Amino acid sequence: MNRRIEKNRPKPAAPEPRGNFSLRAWREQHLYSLFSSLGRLAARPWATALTLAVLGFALALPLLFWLLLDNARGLAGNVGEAGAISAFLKPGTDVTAVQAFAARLRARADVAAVTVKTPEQGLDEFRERSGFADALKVLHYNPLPAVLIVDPRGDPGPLAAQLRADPAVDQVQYDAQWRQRLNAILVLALRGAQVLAGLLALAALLVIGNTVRQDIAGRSEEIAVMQLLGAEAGFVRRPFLYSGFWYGTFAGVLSLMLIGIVQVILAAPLARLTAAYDHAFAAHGLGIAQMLAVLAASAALGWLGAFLAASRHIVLGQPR
Amino acid sequence: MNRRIEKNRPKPAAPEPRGNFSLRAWREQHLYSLFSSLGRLAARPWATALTLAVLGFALALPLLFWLLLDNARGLAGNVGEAGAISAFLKPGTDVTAVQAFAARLRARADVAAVTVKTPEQGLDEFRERSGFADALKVLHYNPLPAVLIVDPRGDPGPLAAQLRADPAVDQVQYDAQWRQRLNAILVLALRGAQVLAGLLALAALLVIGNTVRQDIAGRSEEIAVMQLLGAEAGFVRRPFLYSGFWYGTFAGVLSLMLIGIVQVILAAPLARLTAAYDHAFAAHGLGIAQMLAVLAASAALGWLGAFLAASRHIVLGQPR
Amino acid sequence: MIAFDRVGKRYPNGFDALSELSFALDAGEMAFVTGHSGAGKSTLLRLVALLERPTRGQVTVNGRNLGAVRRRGIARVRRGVGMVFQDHRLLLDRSVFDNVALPLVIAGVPREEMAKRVRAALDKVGLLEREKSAPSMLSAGEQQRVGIARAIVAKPPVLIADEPTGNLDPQLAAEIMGLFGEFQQVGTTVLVASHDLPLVKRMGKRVLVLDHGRLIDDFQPRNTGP
Amino acid sequence: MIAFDRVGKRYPNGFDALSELSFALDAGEMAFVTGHSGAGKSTLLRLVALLERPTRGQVTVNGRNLGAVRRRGIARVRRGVGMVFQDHRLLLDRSVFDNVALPLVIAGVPREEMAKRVRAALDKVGLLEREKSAPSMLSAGEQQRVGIARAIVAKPPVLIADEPTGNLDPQLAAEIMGLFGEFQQVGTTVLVASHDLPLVKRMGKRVLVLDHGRLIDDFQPRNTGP
Ligand SMILES: Nc1ncnc2c1ncn2[C@@H]1O[C@H](COP(=O)(O)OP(=O)(O)OP(=O)(O)O)[C@@H](O)[C@H]1O
Ligand SMILES: Nc1ncnc2c1ncn2[C@@H]1O[C@H](COP(=O)(O)OP(=O)(O)OP(=O)(O)O)[C@@H](O)[C@H]1O
Ligand SMILES: [Mg+2]
Ligand SMILES: [Mg+2]
Repeated sequence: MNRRIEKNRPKPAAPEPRGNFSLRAWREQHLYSLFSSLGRLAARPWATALTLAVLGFALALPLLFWLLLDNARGLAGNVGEAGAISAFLKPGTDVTAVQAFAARLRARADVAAVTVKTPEQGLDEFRERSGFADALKVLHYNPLPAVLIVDPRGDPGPLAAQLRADPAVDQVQYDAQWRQRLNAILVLALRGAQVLAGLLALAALLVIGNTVRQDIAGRSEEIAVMQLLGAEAGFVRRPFLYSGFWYGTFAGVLSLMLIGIVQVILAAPLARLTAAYDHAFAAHGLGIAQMLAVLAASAALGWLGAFLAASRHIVLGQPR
Repeated sequence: MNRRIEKNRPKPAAPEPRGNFSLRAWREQHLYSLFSSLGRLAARPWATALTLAVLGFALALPLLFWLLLDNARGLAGNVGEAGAISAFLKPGTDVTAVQAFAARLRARADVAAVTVKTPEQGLDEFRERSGFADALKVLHYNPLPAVLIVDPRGDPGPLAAQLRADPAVDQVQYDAQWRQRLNAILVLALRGAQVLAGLLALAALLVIGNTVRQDIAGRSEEIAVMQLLGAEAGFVRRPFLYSGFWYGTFAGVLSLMLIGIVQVILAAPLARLTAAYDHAFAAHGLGIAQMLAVLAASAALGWLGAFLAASRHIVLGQPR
Repeated sequence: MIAFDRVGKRYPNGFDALSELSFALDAGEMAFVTGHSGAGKSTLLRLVALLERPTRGQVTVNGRNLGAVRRRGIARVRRGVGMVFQDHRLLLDRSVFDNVALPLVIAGVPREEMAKRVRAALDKVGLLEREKSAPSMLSAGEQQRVGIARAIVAKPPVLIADEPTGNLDPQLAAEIMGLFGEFQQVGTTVLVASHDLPLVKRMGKRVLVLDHGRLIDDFQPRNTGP
Repeated sequence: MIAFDRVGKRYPNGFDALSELSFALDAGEMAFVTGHSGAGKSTLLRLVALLERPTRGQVTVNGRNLGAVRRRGIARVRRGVGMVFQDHRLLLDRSVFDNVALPLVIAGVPREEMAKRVRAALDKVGLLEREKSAPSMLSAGEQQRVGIARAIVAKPPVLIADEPTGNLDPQLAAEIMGLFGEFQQVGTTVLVASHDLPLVKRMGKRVLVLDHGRLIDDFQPRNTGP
């Protein structure tokens, strides 16, 4: 061990360091914080991985839920047809009258589409579908009326009532019960989805805040020493903001990866589903722009969480 | 300040403390750990609340999901009827032959239920439903055959084929496309639910492990000092196990409360849904036994997480 | 009671903190260890309390060869050695009372007896009325005395102290050294590392002098105190 | 440079650590503070570095009335005072080099100049070749010297040291005190708390003696070192 004490006389004391933080000093400090915070994360790879996993999950879950809802809405659109109103016209209404009636309906604001089913089409369909082929052979003439299949836009109730009152219409079939069930299910699903998404977003915020808080608690000695040595509040806070930023960014990347994995797992049943729908409905994932938005948002969230936690917890050790 | 130094001669040195841990000492130590761990949680109310919130959410989410799935299964059971097979018997088959055929079908393993629809019932229903009331008035006799509505159990494919081949059967109607769609949706929902539940359970484990790890990291000095003073490994670990236990228990209570809140929020739309189903389907929450199971499981999970983290992280400071 | 036989300690970074160290201390004997900063005094004491293992040679404490103690036995050895740490090692989030009580809690002493013994130990170092303070509210010397109280509270058969008077004024340092002397007189083996040569000489006990990890002197000063 | 005017410090628990303390130190003067354990030495130094605020009276450092310094100005005052802490306050997860560099990092000194100044400071305390070690791999005395290097590396106009030689052997202690003396000779104001009365007397500088928070003596010993 070297026990020699340097005997050169020290140089004259420098003047009191004034607040002359030059641009260069500012850059030095930011680089220092950037590297030290990254180095810190790398120095504890296990702890960092664990924290990132928690954050990644917390971010991926609301995203997945949002995707699910978005896709479900597309699916529900295809099922909407079930709410169509069938108007049976008086038997014997002639073809031009039927077409005129259909045109009148199409012009209404609360009608999305009208399909005309002539008595002949009706009979063909009836033969094919109902298994009464033999029974219907005994019919000597076509007893079926023309039918208008009306797709309502918005609330179908008043439309159905008006059709029922129309003199040209014999009978209106509108499965109110089925409609009601579908509505109830959709409302329930939506409400449930909102509640769950809210809970998940809250959980993500809690996790980030808690992580940064514990990070600060674990480095309280470092914070105290920096403050003792005359570090400004901003300087002390900076490494935490940077690590919050890194946490957020990496967690965002991780959540995107998780979403990708889930998409791969769901790919096969999804393909079967879209095939069942004659590819009328296509499931979609996140686009590039959405991915970038997720990354930016998670980085911002990390920074914000760190800022809140740091502002709240880095006050100790300072006299009033 | 008292600077007096006690001048009484100390008593003779006690013999080397042997490992004579009596029952009383054992009890003292456990009480000490129990109280010190609870006291620790109470001493940092904010931090504890934050951690508990995160854990509570992590536990509540998979539970909510499980409840959702369980309820959805009940709902799907009611919709299952859509997969029924309609077998149109040859016209003119007499009533006893129809009943015999139905009895034969009921005996099969792949049949859940058989409903017989006589031609009269069929005509009534047909009149009511199809809007052909006027048209059917012109029929001089009932052309409809008897229909058997067969609820399949398991894969309905082979059953439908065999029915089709039966000489007594005129035609089989089995909406393969609708069945296929429903199946695809159910498979997708189930797969998605499994993936999400898996992710959530994993997240819960991660959160607990991470919390205890950070707890241990924050108390590393305490652990080191205890080890320096000759505390056994079990003694050092004990307070962490107790706090893990407390964390788990309180988080379980919190998650039950969260589930209760969600149930209150969803009560209104759920009531509408069950009304739409003529109360044939009843949404259910957690029973008392299930609640107790949740509490026990979360306490055990907390203890286990603490044990794993403690075993993994409390090794430092001991020579080999 | 404490015997070193050709002990060497090389730290993982390759630094030889102790080499070829041999000496023996009888039960109830008291000795000082001195030497320059970094000579290996703390390392020596750490070997006695099994905070480190030697890389060569054999250490015997309380008639027990520490090399033969397995990992599960370490805690028991440590409970038999009271140690004053150079850096106190007090728990900052517990009161002075709780800090001193820690060895008794670990040994499972009943609550009532614990309070009595803790107060007796605090009284010996002159800090009885500070039992409820947090360590951060004490001066450095007071913290050091709390560390001493914690080391003696369980009345261990071996007492080792690393620089126990470094933060004390000369008068108090002498009183504390006297306290260690009293423990020796009732049969405790005492080993104290200290820089305070005048005080060490005045105590008139055996002195081991380390230099760069080697024992360069082992003597008994003649003048026994003022 | 450092002036106390009827300063009193009462801690939140009601304990009066300092009372009616008045003295003045010129720029470039060097003085020692002594007194029994708990006399208030550390408290006095903490007031100079604005680690605590007095409850009465006025402290002036570098011509600045510390009572008028708002919260945002505290950091700047501290950067103007180099302090050696009684309990080192080193960061255990950073190398010796990084610990000593901290004040320069905080002041935003460029990287190349930083390395030069850190090595010069480590060389002064004789620890140049330990720059890569972790503080936990150093002996207590070595840690104390790292703390001294950290206090002097930014060449502050005021240097205060709390028991800087408590863990050093007498020879090294004298050398370190000599180092403080050299700083004084180039214009730094130096205030050192120490228990080591013989060494203090040998230095021949002004001595302030505290007793239960009161200044009971303020003298200049005649014999100026051996
Ligand atoms: N964990 C470690 N790894 C590497 N070297 C170490 C370690 N601990 C101590 N050393 C080195 O071993 C030498 C002896 O250290 P020790 O703490 O025993 O000295 P000491 O005599 O107690 O000194 P002091 O009087 O300053 O406390 C020192 O040079 C120190 O740097
Ligand atoms: N934060 C605090 N709260 C209450 N009392 C305190 C606090 N800090 C110090 N004290 C008390 O104030 C008195 C003076 O403390 P100080 O640390 O200044 O003493 P000192 O002269 O440095 O002693 P030593 O030589 O032992 O370091 C002591 O009795 C101490 O117990
Ligand atoms: Mg030492
Ligand atoms: Mg002090």
